[in-house]
Amino acid sequence: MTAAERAPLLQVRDLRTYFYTRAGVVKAVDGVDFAVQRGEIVGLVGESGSGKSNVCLSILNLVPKPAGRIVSGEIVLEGTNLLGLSERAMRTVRGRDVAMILQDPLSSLNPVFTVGDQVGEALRVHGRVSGDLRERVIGALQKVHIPGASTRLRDYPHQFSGGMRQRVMAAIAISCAPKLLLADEPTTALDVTIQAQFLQLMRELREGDLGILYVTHDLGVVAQLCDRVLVMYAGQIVESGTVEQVFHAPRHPYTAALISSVPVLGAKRRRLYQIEGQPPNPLAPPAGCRFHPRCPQADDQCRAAMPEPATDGNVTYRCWHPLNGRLSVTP
Amino acid sequence: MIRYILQRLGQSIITVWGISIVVFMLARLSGDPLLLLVPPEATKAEVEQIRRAYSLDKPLPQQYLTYVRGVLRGDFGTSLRFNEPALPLVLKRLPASLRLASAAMVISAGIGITVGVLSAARPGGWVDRFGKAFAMLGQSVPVFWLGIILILVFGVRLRWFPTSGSETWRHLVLPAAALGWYSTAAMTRITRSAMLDVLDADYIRLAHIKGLHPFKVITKHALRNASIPIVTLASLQFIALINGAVVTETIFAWPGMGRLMVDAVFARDFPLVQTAVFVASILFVATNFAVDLLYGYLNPRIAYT
Amino acid sequence: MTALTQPATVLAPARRGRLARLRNLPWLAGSILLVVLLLGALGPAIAPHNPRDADLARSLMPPAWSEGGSWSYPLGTDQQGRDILSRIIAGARISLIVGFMAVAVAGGLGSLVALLGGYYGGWVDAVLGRIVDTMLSMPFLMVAIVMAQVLSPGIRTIVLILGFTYWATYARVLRGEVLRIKSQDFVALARVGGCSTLRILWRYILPNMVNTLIVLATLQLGATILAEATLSFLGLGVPPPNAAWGLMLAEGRQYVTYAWWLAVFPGIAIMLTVLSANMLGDWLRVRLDPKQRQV
Amino acid sequence: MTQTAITPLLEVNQLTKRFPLRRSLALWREPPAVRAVEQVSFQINEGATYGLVGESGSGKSTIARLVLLLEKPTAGEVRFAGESIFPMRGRPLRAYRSRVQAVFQDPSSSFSPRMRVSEILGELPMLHQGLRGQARRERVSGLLELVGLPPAYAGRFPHEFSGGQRQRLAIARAISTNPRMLVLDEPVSALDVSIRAQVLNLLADLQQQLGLSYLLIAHDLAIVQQVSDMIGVLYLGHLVEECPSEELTAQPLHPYTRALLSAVPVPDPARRAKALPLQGEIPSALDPPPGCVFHTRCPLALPRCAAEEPPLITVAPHHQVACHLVPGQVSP
Repeated sequence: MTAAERAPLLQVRDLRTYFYTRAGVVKAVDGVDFAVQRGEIVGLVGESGSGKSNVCLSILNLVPKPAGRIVSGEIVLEGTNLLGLSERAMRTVRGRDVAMILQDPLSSLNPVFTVGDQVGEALRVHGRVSGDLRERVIGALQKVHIPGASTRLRDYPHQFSGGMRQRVMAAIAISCAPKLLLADEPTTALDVTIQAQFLQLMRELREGDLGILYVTHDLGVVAQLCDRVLVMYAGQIVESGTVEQVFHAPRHPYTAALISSVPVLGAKRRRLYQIEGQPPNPLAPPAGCRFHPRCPQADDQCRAAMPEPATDGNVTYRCWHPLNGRLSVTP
Repeated sequence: MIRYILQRLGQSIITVWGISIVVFMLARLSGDPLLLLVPPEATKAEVEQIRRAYSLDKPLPQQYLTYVRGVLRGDFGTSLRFNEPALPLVLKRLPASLRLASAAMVISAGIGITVGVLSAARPGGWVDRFGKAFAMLGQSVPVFWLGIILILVFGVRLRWFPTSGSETWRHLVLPAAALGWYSTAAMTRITRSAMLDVLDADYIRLAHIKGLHPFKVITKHALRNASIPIVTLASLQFIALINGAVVTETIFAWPGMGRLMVDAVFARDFPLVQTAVFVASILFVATNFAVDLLYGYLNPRIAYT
Repeated sequence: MTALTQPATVLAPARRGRLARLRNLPWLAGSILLVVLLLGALGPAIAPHNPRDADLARSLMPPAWSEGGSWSYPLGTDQQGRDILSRIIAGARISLIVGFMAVAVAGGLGSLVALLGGYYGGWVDAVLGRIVDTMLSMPFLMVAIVMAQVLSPGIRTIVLILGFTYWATYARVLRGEVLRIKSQDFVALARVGGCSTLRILWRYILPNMVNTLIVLATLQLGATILAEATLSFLGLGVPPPNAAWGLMLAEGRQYVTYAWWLAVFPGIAIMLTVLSANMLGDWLRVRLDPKQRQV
Repeated sequence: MTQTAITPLLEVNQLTKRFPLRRSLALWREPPAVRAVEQVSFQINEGATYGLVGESGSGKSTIARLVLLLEKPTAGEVRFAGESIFPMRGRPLRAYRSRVQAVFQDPSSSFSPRMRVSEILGELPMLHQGLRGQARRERVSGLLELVGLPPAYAGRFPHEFSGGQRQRLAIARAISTNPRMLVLDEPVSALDVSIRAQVLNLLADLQQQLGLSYLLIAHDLAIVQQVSDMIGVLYLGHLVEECPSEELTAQPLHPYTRALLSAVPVPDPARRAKALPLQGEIPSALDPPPGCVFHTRCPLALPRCAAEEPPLITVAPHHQVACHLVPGQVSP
């Protein structure tokens, strides 16, 4: 393997995305480091307001302006720092090298254009039409298993069901054969059996070299789909590692608490472990470790400073008092 | 689609029926509608004769039936002033009014949509701020006052344009400007807010994610969607223009339906007034119907159900 | 995840207190409206002259700063020698009375129709909806003209006419609002809790549509004052010798080529009043209606 | 909970709800209707929790709205403590309104934004128990404490609370009439993962303290199973299987129940789904398939399934299933 091949597909270093609002500065993404390899599905879990969607938008440099701004960091895609590109050069990256699937398939497709037009749009923009555009569009629709693709491309989005619309979104995303796919809660709006079908589709899509960053709040989806997982809390990644490591032996109390608080199908009925308190106010996050007000084992050290990332085998965590590898939280 | 058209057509017909009731009742608001139908100098015998001719001695529902029967035959009554059937008199003046209103519409849609789109593309930018001030002012200036000022400045002082008559396009400039002023302001606001609504949508974000040029995002994805509310509200503006024509035509001596009506009001020629109101209302309903059809074309969610 | 795209509105702590609410108040517009209100209320007490006091000897005097003007008639005199400033002050009262009362009539009727149609739905709504559509499909100015001709002239007539021609606008906008409120869970929960229909309308629907009503009424105040001026201008509004602004304009129109002040000052009065009402309405819309619907 | 109570608190019998669409221009044809609920029957015992699960279009929320008298049924009846609820008027209706309350999914639309907490929580005690003045204020404080919110919050507006706190407030309002049963329609699905457990535990505590019965409606099988005593599985308006909570994962019988179970993503990478997911989409409730409604997606469907609607049969105590292949041919 050459060095270039061993280097990750995407390397994000010290990313900080802030929102400057009248009420104050919201540090939506505050010093985030991670990598995505080729052919790997990385899960990014967190609750609402944890900043996970803004990580995706930052990668595409589409943070809502003028309030939002990427303050610092590097986003390196195959050796190119995307943050150093001009807006014009960035536009050629969007849709061609990096694609994204949004959460709500209902509102993400333009209601007045046909599905064929919308799937073909990125191909046209990026001049990737070798041969017949129509054939390429049908090919993309077939790849995401839309039945009767050759006739359905003349239909409008409202003529598709929710699950099919999300497949159309996937077809748009893969139409230009991107290297990296960002999926922002793509199954949250779908029914369970339709979600299972979509997850299957995701597994098929990564068969090639495609790297996927899969954003979700659903731990079950992460466990079923992803190779590695990043756990985000209040704008920071508090724990990351292989799915097996993180789920079976979480080191950070937040990860452990989150896993214990989710009811598991088929498990004995029990009182659920509950994380006390509320997610922090993004305008005024707590000092020190941001989880300390809700953490059962917080002490003065936790209140004083945020620990630096520590690596232990396949897991990296940011905690002064990491759990010792057993899934347990002592209140 | 056919179902949608038939549905809209049915609604329009009901509306026209409702209008006939209102117009019919208007004449009876004062108590004795006969006083509106006869010339002041009529003799008692003439009065009674007209009373019978209009069935005004019958109960109200029957009077209404008589009236509707006449309307369906195209008989809207006889103008007292011209002693001619009222409908042809009104229809003869209609083209001039339509010409004026259309000219004003072209002005207001052209300027309003352009400024509105530019404002929405950069909210808070200088186009937006200027457009906002202009829209604010435009909706606050009375048409008749603006007309007088235009006559004073461009007609009397500068002598650039004639101030009355309708022979050439130069005659059209001042009245169309006065009339279109208010609608331009309204169109600017409508376009701006429709565009801002649309620009917030997820599919706009997706278009950016695909790597489209921002100009293309606005012209293709946003404007096409915003056109749906814009068209609906533009039809209301067309209606407002026909309304405003009453005043504008009076000031600029424009030989349209509005001026005919105002003149008829002062001549106490009630049948003519009534007919003008009815014709204008039908024009409104027809405009709305046409816009509904256009809406069905613009919005595939309607076209395919 | 929409929460983070607009953190300012979603996450900002609730601003409390009355003072904070006045932030960004359009002070100029507010002051103009206040001045017009004061003029209307005090009227004769502060006017330099009796607005009906005619004297042909001093007719068509120009404003004080022009040649031949006098500071005892700051804005000049009209064709009958009446003081224009005093007449504008007197006109303020007419405009305001007509404006506020017509808005009250139209707003009241429109709200009632919206509540009934929107809440009950079914055939009640269908019938009311068709009536509203019919009203909105008629050239309101023409209808107003016809009514003005048929009914005896006067302020009460004008109020009735404008109330009658404008209520449908309120009904349509507010009906949508009632439907939006009605579909919220809290109304279903109130029914589950056993609240009566009257209680739901009064305690749940009405308070939540008041903001929209206020915004609409403020914006319509300007439109109503304009309509009154238009009717008066056409000679169908407040009868002479009253000093309505529209009437003054109509009377001054024939002298406009050599005595511009007759038509220009009442026009400015109308424009400033309507402009400040519109600006205030616009500010209220931003302040009270988070989605800034086009009303 | 015991299954031996003599009269169930709530009895749903052959409940059917169709929403007719607007009549088409072809007047001679019967207007199409959305078949939201078709002949559903189940019972809830005093102090027990009955969970209804299903995907979109299953009719689960319609059942909740029917029980809450927010919709009128097309056919069937619902009995509460032995009395039929749909014909109720006047005093019995008021009594029913105070004894059955609800918590809905979206805590942001559950309160009038113009009412303070004291009005939100004080209104129903005033209407139903005539509490006023000091007594009412004390009741409001008591309710806030019961759901774990500081009584000092009584003067606040709903928008000043977080999502989880608002859902506590919604629960406080629901119990303010001293009800015997709560209808919980997706009570935690709008909440953050870390808050869900708080609310579910609170509901469990209140059930113990106040002896409440719950009708829980949710799409999340794991949550329903965690909280319920009995579970009913709905598909396209039909109850396809009903069983005690423990048997749902241990002995699922209906092919849809099994598919649903295997589609739920389990938060454990060691238990990755092996079976391929269920194919196809949920058919439209406007035009449901004939015979067994599930046959279009069923991996085991026989010709008979497309022709004949399977009846709900009892296969074990408290375990019913509607499938032609049960008992017998469905092999685990």
